[in-house]
Amino acid sequence: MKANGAQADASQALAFTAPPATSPGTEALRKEVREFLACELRGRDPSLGARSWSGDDPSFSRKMGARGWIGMTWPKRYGGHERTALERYVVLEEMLAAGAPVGHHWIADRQSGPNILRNGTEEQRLTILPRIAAGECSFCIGMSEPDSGSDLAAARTKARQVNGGWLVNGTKVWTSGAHRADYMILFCRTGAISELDRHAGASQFLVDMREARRNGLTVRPIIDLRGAHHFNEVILQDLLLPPDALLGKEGDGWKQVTAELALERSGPDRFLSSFTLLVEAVRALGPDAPERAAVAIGRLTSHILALRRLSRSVAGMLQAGEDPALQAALVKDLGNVLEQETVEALRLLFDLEPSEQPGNPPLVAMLGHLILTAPSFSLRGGTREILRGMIARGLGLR
Amino acid sequence: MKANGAQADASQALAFTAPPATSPGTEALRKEVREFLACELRGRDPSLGARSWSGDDPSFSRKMGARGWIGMTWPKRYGGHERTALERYVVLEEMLAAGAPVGHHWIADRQSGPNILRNGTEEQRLTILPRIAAGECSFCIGMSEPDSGSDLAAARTKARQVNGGWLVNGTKVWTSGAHRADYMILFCRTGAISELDRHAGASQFLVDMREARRNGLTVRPIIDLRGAHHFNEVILQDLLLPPDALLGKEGDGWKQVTAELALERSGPDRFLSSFTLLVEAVRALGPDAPERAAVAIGRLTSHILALRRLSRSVAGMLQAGEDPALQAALVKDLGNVLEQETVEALRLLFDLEPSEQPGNPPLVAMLGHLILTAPSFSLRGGTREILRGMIARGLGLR
Amino acid sequence: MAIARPTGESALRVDDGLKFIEGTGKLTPLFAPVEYGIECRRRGKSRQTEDMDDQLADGAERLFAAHAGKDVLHAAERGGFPEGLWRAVTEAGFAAALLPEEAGGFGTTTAEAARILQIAAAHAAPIPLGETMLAGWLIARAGLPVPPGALTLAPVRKGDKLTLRRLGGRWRLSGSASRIPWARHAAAIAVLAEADDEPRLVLLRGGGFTATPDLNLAGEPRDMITVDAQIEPDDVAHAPQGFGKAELRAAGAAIRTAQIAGALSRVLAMSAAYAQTRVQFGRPIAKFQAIQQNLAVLAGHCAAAMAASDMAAEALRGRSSPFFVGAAKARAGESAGIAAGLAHQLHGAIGFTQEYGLHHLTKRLWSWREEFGNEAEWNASVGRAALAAGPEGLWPALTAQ
Amino acid sequence: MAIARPTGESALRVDDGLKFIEGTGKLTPLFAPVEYGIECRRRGKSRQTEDMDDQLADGAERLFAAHAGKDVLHAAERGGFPEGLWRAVTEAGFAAALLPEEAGGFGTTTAEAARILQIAAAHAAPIPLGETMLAGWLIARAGLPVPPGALTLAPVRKGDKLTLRRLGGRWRLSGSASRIPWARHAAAIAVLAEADDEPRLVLLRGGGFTATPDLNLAGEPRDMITVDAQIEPDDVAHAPQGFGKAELRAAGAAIRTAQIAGALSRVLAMSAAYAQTRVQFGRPIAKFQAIQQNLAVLAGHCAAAMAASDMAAEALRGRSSPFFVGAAKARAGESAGIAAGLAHQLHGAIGFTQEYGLHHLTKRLWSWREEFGNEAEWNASVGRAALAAGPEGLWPALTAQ
Repeated sequence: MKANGAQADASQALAFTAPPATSPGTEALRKEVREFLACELRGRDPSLGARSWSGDDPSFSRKMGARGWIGMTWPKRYGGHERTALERYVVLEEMLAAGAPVGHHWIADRQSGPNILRNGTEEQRLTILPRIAAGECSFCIGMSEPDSGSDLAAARTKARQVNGGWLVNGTKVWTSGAHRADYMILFCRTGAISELDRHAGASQFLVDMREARRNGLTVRPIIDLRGAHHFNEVILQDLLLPPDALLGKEGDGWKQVTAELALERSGPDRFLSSFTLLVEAVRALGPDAPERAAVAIGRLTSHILALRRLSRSVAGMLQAGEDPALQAALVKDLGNVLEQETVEALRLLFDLEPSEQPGNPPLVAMLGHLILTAPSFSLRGGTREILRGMIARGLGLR
Repeated sequence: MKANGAQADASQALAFTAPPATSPGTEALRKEVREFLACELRGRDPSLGARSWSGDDPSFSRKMGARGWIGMTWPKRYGGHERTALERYVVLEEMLAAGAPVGHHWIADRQSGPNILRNGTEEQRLTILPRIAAGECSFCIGMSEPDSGSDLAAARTKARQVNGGWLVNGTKVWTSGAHRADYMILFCRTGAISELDRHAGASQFLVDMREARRNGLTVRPIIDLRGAHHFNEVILQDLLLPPDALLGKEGDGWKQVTAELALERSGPDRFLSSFTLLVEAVRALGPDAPERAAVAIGRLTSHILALRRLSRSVAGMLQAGEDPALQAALVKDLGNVLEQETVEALRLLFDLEPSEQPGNPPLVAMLGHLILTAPSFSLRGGTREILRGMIARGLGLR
Repeated sequence: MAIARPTGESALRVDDGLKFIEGTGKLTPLFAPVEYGIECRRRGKSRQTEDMDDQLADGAERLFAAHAGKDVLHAAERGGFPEGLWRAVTEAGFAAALLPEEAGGFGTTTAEAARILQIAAAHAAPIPLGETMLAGWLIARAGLPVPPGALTLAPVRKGDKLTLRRLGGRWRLSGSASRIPWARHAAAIAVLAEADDEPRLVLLRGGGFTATPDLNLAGEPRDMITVDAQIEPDDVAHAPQGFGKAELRAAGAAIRTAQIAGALSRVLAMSAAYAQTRVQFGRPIAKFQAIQQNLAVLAGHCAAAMAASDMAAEALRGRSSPFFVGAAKARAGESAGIAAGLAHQLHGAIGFTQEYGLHHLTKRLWSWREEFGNEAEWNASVGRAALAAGPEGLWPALTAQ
Repeated sequence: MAIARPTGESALRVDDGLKFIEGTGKLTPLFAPVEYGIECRRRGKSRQTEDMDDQLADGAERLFAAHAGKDVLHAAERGGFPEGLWRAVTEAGFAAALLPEEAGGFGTTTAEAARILQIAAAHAAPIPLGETMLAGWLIARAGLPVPPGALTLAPVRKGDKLTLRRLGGRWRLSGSASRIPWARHAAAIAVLAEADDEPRLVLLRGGGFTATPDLNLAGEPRDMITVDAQIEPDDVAHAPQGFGKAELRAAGAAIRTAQIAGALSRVLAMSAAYAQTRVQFGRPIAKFQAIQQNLAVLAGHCAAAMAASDMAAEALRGRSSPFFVGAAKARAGESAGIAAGLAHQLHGAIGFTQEYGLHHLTKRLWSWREEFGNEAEWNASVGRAALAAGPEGLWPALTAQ
């Protein structure tokens, strides 16, 4: 998106480069993934596809790890496979398009692993990254707190350096998967609160959940509106972390978490969460659907195509070592709008009453699931308002 | 809209009462207006209907005046007809639905006349109101200034009391119809600027445009994006106004202008500006249009029906002496969205290229006209953002 | 009562719809603390009448506040039926709000019944109030005695039908019908049955059907019923004049429209209140312009839905065409989805928890907008009528009510 | 060259579309200050190539800045043709950007041609650049010599047709076609004519048609042409292989998509700049969160349109299905309307004045989104293809390019 003339500067910050070209190699990989999925997902209840990357299946993750499809771009010495960002992108989008249950390793592969790779000690890398790449190690994100959602700098959880490590006190909330995760990356204060620099004095820690649960960390379930347990409250009461739990540099927490959030927002999981519903709708409508349906399906398809191009461009920029945080925010915002519009547009093509109750057809169940979850897509990983504020800053407005 | 329980207060400010019931009297009036319109608009180029209440035709206004359909609710001693707000509403909506050229008297009937009736001296009332009611007197609104659009309190035009009256200096802009109007109601400063009360020290004046043009007032056309002349810049250079030009009390300008704006926003002209296009689309589609068209037409129809009910409710509240400024803002905002969506929804039902050039069919011309003008509907009479801010204040947020 | 065939699915007419306030005289108070007679209610929309409405509304508000609290809603989501709430609602006469006096009703207007439904919905009251009102009305209109207890209607889905056959001097009702609201808790179901000659209204009593449980998104029962039962002759009547499947769908749509409007008003109130409480970046989020603008949009949708609800109630009362009911359901249904989305966006994560009450309302909005016809269905029907009215007839059609 | 019948209107294939970079060797510089050969361009999307792109873009940017100023735009709106601008564009080789080398082209890629069109559109350049590019390409592909001067295409509207008949050894073209872009200023029109046997490409030279003036909303000529002319045999050829009316419509849609993207990028830049300048309530409106949020939405639409433009250019280059071109036009067309509305909302009254330049862009957006098919038309076509692909074929279809 190159703007022209004297007014160009504002939008240059939001320029997208051309996405990396596909190659016989990427397309062969795509074929391989499709064959894997055809085999692995054979006979599965199709309505499970609506769970997208929230679907958790450790054995599926282990199989993906065995194929070399987790930690794909990481160095081989850490269990990675030194493949390109575009190759990784191919695997991700194929998984999402099929609604594969990738939730067990998703966070670790997307952001925790790269964070450790970038900021961790050699020992942290060697200990953890190979286990992630094998699909055997899941992560949760210890960021939000009761009074600190969008306003991450308001976090009050505090780690104090003591003999033998760090003593942590505070409460994290909305921690997805904390009850199942092997590790949490904890964002908290290690220095004094400064009104001059709200981002100073924060650090990240690598928390071994099994150890920590014996040591002052309590996980309390928060039941969601579907009656399901994904969220947790995580209470840290005099939790003693070993000295080597520190991830990266003390005081660099804000910088590290910002980079992590850019990764959290950058992938195709931010526009493909409702894709399986589109597939199911196409199945239900058939080729002779009325014109109204064709227009609606075509519109969603056109939007997906444009977004996929932008999303692959972000992947290319990551590969080239650029910092596409703004572009990722923009794609996530557009993508979340599309994911939500997909649900709203498709429901109007059918006379049905959505329900997740057993016994209903896949389309009814998937609509039910997505109607209840899609409103969260523009909250998780950065709210719509926060993302748009970032974009506005990129345009020079703030 | 009655909210419930402890949280009720916020939305009570936005409660709508039931609209006044129709009666045989109102429906007889409706019939009378329809017969008048059937006769008066016979053979007219239908595409002119897209101009809605911007269409200017002094002779049409005089005919309406002769029928008693201007200043309908005003006392008879000022040329009015002492009819109800609902009766006036019937005439307004019938005119708008037919796309009748009511622009010549519209502003005077909607806000300038009521302002004079409420705040004017007996002499001002007796001089001007009967002429308005006869359809022989048109008004323009001297509010906006180059640095004062949404932020009316930033107005810098100043009237200084001198021997023989008021000496006015300043510049008004975007003054629709100033080149044709008989009068302008001028909003300007008469007191010192106070940072404590930005609304203090303002007044309104009744400016006889013919007199004023000889006396320091210059009207400069501003050509719009259609190449048409509606807007003007009005330059006031040592304009001497007589003492009795003051409208209402000195220093009450803000209060008066706020009430005037509530009237400006309260009528069916805020949701029916695109209605004639819907009629033309129905004509072009015919009864056997495809389902996609039926759904689109039905949606616009459903929205109009709900809005009409809310709009009639505002008319009823005005009649009852209540202050529906917030309700009017809400209806205008909903109405402007609908007017704009009407254009966008209907264009997608046809394969045509909109054009206002002579020789094109009415639908093509009307679409052309409305595509170019509808974006202004959410600016004129208070921008979308300003209206929504008012509503938020009504909800107790500000 | 003259009986006529229904005019077919496409001709949605509820011509001599829900208007029955023919009697006079004093009535049992509708809700104990509220004392008023029918006379003052008849004079139309005078200021006095509005005060009466307010009294009725206040009473309903107090009742639901007392009996439809958090625990009741959570218990209902887990599958229980709120007996206490239902008893209170029945004792207050709300369930009989649409019954003619001779059938035990109180001469309530459709507008008042809609108001009660709005308030019940604002509390997410997990009871078949609208269904019982409507089924009772239908049963009474058909000349059958209205049984006590919770009632519901069948069929409600377009494809479903229940067939009534005469076998000798006896009747047999058979078939199945899906998504029947509250069937498992219903004392009886008002079935609009297909018969050989003309549609019949069957009072299908508990025990005459089996209910296979299903739910809507809010956990309200929407069961599949299966019937193969002998029906007593006293429980069969001609369907009310001009009342067929299409009319049933429209009447159901009117009920859901009122419920949507009520739930939305509470969603708005909760959202405005939460915005003033929740602090981020050092101030209540209500102070952020983006939040303000979104709440203003939410308020607009709430107002539009409320207008739609009034329009639907009015259409049911008079001789108006169901054109207006369909438009109302479509308009309110559209607002339901948009407003629910805005409210969740504003609330953030807390809104997705079981604990916080917002979801009781939004899940109902997401369910109700589909039930008895979604926006596309009703807009198509309204649009078809608008196109049939033609360029000259469109405006007259819009202004007919 | 093998000739085949077009595959019919519904099968939108531009299979061996706009790709013709077959030659090698040094080329005349495309724009005087920019010196580069075709070799480096062939290596694909290397960093070096992107630098080349930037050089080309900078040159184009300078050219249009110098020759498509305010006065030129206003004069064009009043009916004049900007001879100076057109001369500069022709001399820079832009008009020949899609021509094969043997026809006087420079081996430009479709992506580079799209880039030039974007920049021209960002300046609202009132010239038939896209039309001349495309008509020239079509004429050359058919094996006819490309005449100098402004070119355009016909027919462009679905219902219109121009009929070619052989009379003895001669040809006669007759009929009329509406909304022909820039017809009054065209040296020749590439006519895709209906003939008895198969579609023919006719080079209809100036003098062979009359143009009845009409305009689009931006004042760009969209004339009705009337033809009843004898055509020299040298000006008739078989239509390029597989290129029928549907392919012409898709190619035109690709041109308009690039233009929409270019105009949108400038609308965004102008809006961001204006928000920082305009003061209300004591501060630049850029500081208001509502403005910021709207500008972010505008930026999203701009990015989406740019992606759509790239997708369309890529689709024309390769063997891809016009599925992608249609999706691109639909996506960009949707953004055009939304973004134009947001920009005007942000600008307020000033944006509606003739004097301020925004309208030159927005009126083009409002016109271009309809030309060569609006969102509904292309979405229907894309949707039909998606439905035909079916549940198993949809994702493979999306990932084919």
